[in-house]
Amino acid sequence: MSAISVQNVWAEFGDQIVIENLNLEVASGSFLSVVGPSGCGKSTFLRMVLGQDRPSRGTLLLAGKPLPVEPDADRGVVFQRYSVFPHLTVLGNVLLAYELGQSRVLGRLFGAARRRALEKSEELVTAVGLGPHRDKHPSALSGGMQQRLAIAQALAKDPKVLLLDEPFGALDPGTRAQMHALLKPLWERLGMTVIMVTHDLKEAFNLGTRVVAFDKVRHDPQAPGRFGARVTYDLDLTRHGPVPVLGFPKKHAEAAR
Amino acid sequence: MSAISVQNVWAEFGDQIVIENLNLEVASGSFLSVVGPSGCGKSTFLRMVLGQDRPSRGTLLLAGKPLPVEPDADRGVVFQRYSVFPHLTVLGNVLLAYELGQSRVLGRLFGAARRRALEKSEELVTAVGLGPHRDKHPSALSGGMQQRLAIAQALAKDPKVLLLDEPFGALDPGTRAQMHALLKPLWERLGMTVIMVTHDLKEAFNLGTRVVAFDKVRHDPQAPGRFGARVTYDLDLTRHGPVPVLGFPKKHAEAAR
Amino acid sequence: AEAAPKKSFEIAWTIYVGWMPWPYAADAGIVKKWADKYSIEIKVTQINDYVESINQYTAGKFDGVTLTNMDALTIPAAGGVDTTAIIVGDFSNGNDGIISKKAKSLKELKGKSINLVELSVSHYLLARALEANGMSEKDVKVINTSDADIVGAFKAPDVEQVVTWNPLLAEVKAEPGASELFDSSKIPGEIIDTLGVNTETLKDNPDFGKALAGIWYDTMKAMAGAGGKEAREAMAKLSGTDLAGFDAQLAATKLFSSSADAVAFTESPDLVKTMDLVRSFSFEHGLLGEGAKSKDAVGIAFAGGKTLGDEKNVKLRFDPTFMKMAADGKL
Amino acid sequence: MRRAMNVRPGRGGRLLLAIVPFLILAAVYVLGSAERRAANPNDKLLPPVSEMAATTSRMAFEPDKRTGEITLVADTLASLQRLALGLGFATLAGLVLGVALGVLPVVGAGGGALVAVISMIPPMAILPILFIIFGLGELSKVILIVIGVAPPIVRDIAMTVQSIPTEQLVKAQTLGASTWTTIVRVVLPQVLPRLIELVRLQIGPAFLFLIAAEAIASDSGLGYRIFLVRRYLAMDVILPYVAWITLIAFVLDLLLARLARSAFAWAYVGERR
Amino acid sequence: MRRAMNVRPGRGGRLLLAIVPFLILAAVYVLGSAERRAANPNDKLLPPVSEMAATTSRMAFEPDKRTGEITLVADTLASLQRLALGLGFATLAGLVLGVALGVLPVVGAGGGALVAVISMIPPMAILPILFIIFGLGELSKVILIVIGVAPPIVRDIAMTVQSIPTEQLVKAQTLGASTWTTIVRVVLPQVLPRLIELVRLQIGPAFLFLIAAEAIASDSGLGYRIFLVRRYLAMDVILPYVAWITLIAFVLDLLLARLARSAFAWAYVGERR
Ligand SMILES: Nc1ncnc2c1ncn2[C@@H]1O[C@H](COP(=O)(O)OP(=O)(O)OP(=O)(O)O)[C@@H](O)[C@H]1O
Ligand SMILES: Nc1ncnc2c1ncn2[C@@H]1O[C@H](COP(=O)(O)OP(=O)(O)OP(=O)(O)O)[C@@H](O)[C@H]1O
Ligand SMILES: [Mg+2]
Ligand SMILES: [Mg+2]
Repeated sequence: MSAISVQNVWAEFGDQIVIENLNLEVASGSFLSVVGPSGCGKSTFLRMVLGQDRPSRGTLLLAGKPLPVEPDADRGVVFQRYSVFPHLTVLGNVLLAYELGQSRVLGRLFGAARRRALEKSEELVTAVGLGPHRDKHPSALSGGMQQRLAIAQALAKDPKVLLLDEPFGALDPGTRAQMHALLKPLWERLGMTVIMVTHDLKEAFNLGTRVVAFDKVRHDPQAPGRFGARVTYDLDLTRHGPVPVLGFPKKHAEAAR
Repeated sequence: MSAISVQNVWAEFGDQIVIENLNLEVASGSFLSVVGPSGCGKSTFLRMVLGQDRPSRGTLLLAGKPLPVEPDADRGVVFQRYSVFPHLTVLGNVLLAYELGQSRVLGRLFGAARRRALEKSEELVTAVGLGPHRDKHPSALSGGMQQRLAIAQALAKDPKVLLLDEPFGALDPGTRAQMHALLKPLWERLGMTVIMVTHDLKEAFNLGTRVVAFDKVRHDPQAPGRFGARVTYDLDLTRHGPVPVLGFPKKHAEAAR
Repeated sequence: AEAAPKKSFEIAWTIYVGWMPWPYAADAGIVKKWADKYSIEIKVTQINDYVESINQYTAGKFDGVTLTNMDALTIPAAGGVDTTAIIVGDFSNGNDGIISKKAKSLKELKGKSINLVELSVSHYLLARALEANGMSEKDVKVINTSDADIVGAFKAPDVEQVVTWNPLLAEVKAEPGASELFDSSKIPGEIIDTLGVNTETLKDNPDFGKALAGIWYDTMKAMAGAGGKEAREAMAKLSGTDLAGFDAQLAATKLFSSSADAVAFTESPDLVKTMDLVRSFSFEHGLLGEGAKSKDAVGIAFAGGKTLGDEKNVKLRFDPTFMKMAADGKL
Repeated sequence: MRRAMNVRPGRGGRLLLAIVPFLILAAVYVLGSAERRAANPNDKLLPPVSEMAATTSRMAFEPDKRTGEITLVADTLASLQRLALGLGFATLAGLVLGVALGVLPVVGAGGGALVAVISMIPPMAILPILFIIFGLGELSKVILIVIGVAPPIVRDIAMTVQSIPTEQLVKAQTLGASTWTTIVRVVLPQVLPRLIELVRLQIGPAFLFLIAAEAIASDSGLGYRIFLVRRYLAMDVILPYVAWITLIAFVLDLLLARLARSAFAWAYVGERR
Repeated sequence: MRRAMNVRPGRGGRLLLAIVPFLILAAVYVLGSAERRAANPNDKLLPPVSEMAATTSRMAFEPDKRTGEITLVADTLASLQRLALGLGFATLAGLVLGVALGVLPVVGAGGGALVAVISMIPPMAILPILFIIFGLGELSKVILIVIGVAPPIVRDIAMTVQSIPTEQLVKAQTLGASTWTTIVRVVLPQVLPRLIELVRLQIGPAFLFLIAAEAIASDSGLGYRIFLVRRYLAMDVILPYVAWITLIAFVLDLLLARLARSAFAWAYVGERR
């Protein structure tokens, strides 16, 4: 079970209130898409679920227990930037995911274990379309290719909870579709709970079983930091039958803003 | 006049051929959208037009004359990353665009000139929706807000040619629409020639008067760098009457790939 | 060879018991008195680092400097700067010594390492001491140690013997268990402290020489006379010690308080012998420079026209003229 | 159990943690001193704290009989003046040359190797030459500091300039900047925080060179005093002087760090702690 | 006219530009030397090149009469050994402590201030204490280098660690890394290029401390020789030795730069020139 429960959570940076009294129950195995305007605190929310930031007030529960206060292998993540390791090749980045988990002393695998991990890594690298680039370092990749690598890396751990911060924001539509096709069956097969922040409503509806929108309900033009974001819209897509794939009803999109 | 002519242009990095014998005539005042898969050389092409990179072979002409071999105020640019100045506030970043052009000694304006520039800067900052953040430094902005700032900064110079490298890739749809609404009339009013690289086909068709797709025509799986990209698809949207705004015929999208 | 008469002169001094009269003379107005008498100006400048003061003199930044006979030969003279020792102030008579923590005689030093300022008079003293005991430098290991650190070095467990001079010698001797194996009183008159002056400057400005001699022997009088204690106390303070310490150092120094004694010492044939020993040592250690083919390379002139070495290249002169004037009251 | 890397002490804990190592060091000294004194009541090497305090108060509060000046104050002022001049010139030279090397490829090609070679010359070894060229006055001391401290600043500033993303330099040019205005408005402001950091890093070496210069030719200054009394191993003077120098250097460092963080807040937003 | 910042000399041009400043310096020396010699044929201060060449060849090829060793070779070997030991230990200590300070907030809080204070102590001033603890032999020379060179490495490595994006450390944890494996697989490899850079930057200071240590107590070594012959102003020995030290340092620097670029190519992709 990996249900996430967010109870009266606030995020404050000094005077600035970013998230205001957030309440959210995320069912185990669901795929939650989070949308909302730029700067409204979506990434901040994700960091709190990850255990990287602590909420200034409120409680976060994972399967009924307080969420571990530091990141662990149960919660995978893909950040907007900086989430691949610049000193490793494409293959090395994915391989590292296996090595870190299995080798507690050197963080390296040898012999048969290494070969097995290497095989799995190569599979993943090919799956995200980086096969021909497997021996390049991230700095030689375009931004989009770097994000694909980060996704492959996170998936390698089969995490219970997967947190994605605009993971596909920099990908072109073809690759994006590939990534969707890779992610969706994995999510279904592994029963991961996924929280994905995205700017693309189509994507949010396409992948998610539930879409929530964050936004400020109140706004003080003199003090922009005075009020924080809350959930302004919450749509359970499973109740409405199959999710539209090539487009979505316009009213949803408008309602979500 | 600001027509751009690309004649037999190649881009090579060592052994790797990125762009292969590119030929393209961009009419003055047109809005050219460039699409294509990740890593195919779109950014490389833009850098050559900008004067930052030189083609390894071939000629680039601006209004019939060889393109100045270094960047200048005639060609504005918004990069994917790093194109705002981290040491200046939001307002300072835009103000800098006026100061650099007008003050050759200190790069600073004073008195009435500064007040005028400040006014114009404030207008632009508000126009891109950064009004409440005008005194923040870029590091305190989310990725999307940084890109908006970069756009405001480039527009401040009213450049003849505007080069955009996935400028809206990180923006949420609402802001993206605002940016479109800002950019389009400006482009029309100023008669700029715009070249925009984007991953979003909808955006490409929505804004562009012409869409070209780059891709590798030949591919050697053993040596991915063996062949470079060419124009695989070229569509003049002005000939087809009004451009669809909310969607576009599916066959276009598929043909462009 | 500028013959234009100079009006202002600068001499450099470093802390050493035999040279403390110079700063005292400056502080007490003796320098001004004699400079005024010859209507010139004399500036007396302290330099912390002894070698640096000689280097500066050699480079022409000073007109005179306090230095030993050996350093006068090896630095300015070997460097082509013709230098005259116009005042022979004293010789070391116990002021330099070899101290050991363990050894009780020089013979025991065979195969041991010894910390000292290499190529200095300490080194010379060691060479002479070994020679006197039928040994040579090959029998010991010499480790170059900066004079500023010799006291600290002697406290280190792996340092067993040092060669040094006062006031450092006194510090080292005070260490529990330290014994003195040899000192300069056993080679009297070989380590001489002088004031060296640029010969050319002196030739063009004899008044400068006269003033210096006047200053020196006035100061000698002040040290010895009724107010002597006060003068010595001031010198002790200047050299960072107290009267007792300073007097102890003076006791190990044969200071020529009368100019007549100094003249006699300078004119004696023993000085020629001493300088022959010194130049042999210097040549063997390469101190006469790259071009020196033999110990004769640099000529040394003595009172009465005697010379050692190359007569065409006389660069060091022991000249009692001005000391004699003082003795004769002709200043 | 949280991972060690995630254990962040609170405010109080950090203060405590910062103080403890110093207390341990102090205790070790006091014990060592007592032991040596027990073995040799005249030991000069590790004087007890009381003796150092007496010496310090004499040097810091009583005017010297001969000069009438308070020794510690006179020494400190003399040294600080040299230090300020030396560090000041070195910083200026480092900034100007470093920016030129970093921004202008032609200068980089012409001066890069020269600066690299010069920065490898051990300044102490050419000290005699410096004294002869610049004399034994204040100038040669300041020059030694400049020679010792400027080359690393030059090289690092040049590297800092080269690490500014090309995008920014290109962007500045598209905004109409010339080389000069790019330097003034884009490069310089981004280099200044690093410059302050470099000056902080060079405070130690600057003191080193200052002391070396004062040891050889001077009549006042902290280094002069240390070397003067070092001949007699007067550790009751040396240790307080070393502590005083360390304190001065540390305070300078702290002030510069504060300055950097208040003047260039933008450059420190990313700091994790 | 292109902007100065965009003018990039070609390969040949860069070589030429790099050489010219050295030629100018050499010419200035030759002229100065000739002038002084004209005034005093025995001048020791600026010996002509021929004389330096003669001295150098004697020291580099003929065995010394007294010791039977080739002076320059013996000096170089002695110095290089001390330098290698000193720099080696300092680098190791710098890496271990720096990473600990940077990765572990508790260590950072406890050791940060201590290292900052220690790095401000002028090592020369505490030499007497080092002598007593470590003796006057090889050990104290190596220790002086370590004390002089390690603190800046520690501080810089700690800063480098802290500049690794938090995202990466978090990511490593989500991949199942412990603090230790994060250090081994994420932090260390990213810090190594900077470490090499730091060692390069510390070659100069290391030579400085080496020379200082050798000047104080030694019977061989490059610094020993320089300070020994300084006694009789033998610039014909000092200048070639300074040039030799500079050359050694420069070659070391170059080798390390090569090493870094070949071993950590990923870290240098962003370089513009
Ligand atoms: N460490 C911090 N200190 C101060 N303010 C911060 C910090 N982190 C985030 N903020 C502020 O919190 C707000 C929300 O930031 P966040 O990155 O969560 O937005 P976002 O919704 O992810 O935006 P985007 O869609 O553009 O990525 C921003 O206004 C930002 O200024
Ligand atoms: N300076 C360079 N050195 C070597 N290779 C380079 C360099 N710049 C770009 N490349 C290579 O050129 C190819 C194209 O890169 P470019 O950034 O132009 O792609 P892109 O089409 O903009 O991709 P994306 O849509 O992901 O931004 C990539 O494979 C990259 O590895
Ligand atoms: Mg975000
Ligand atoms: Mg691109």
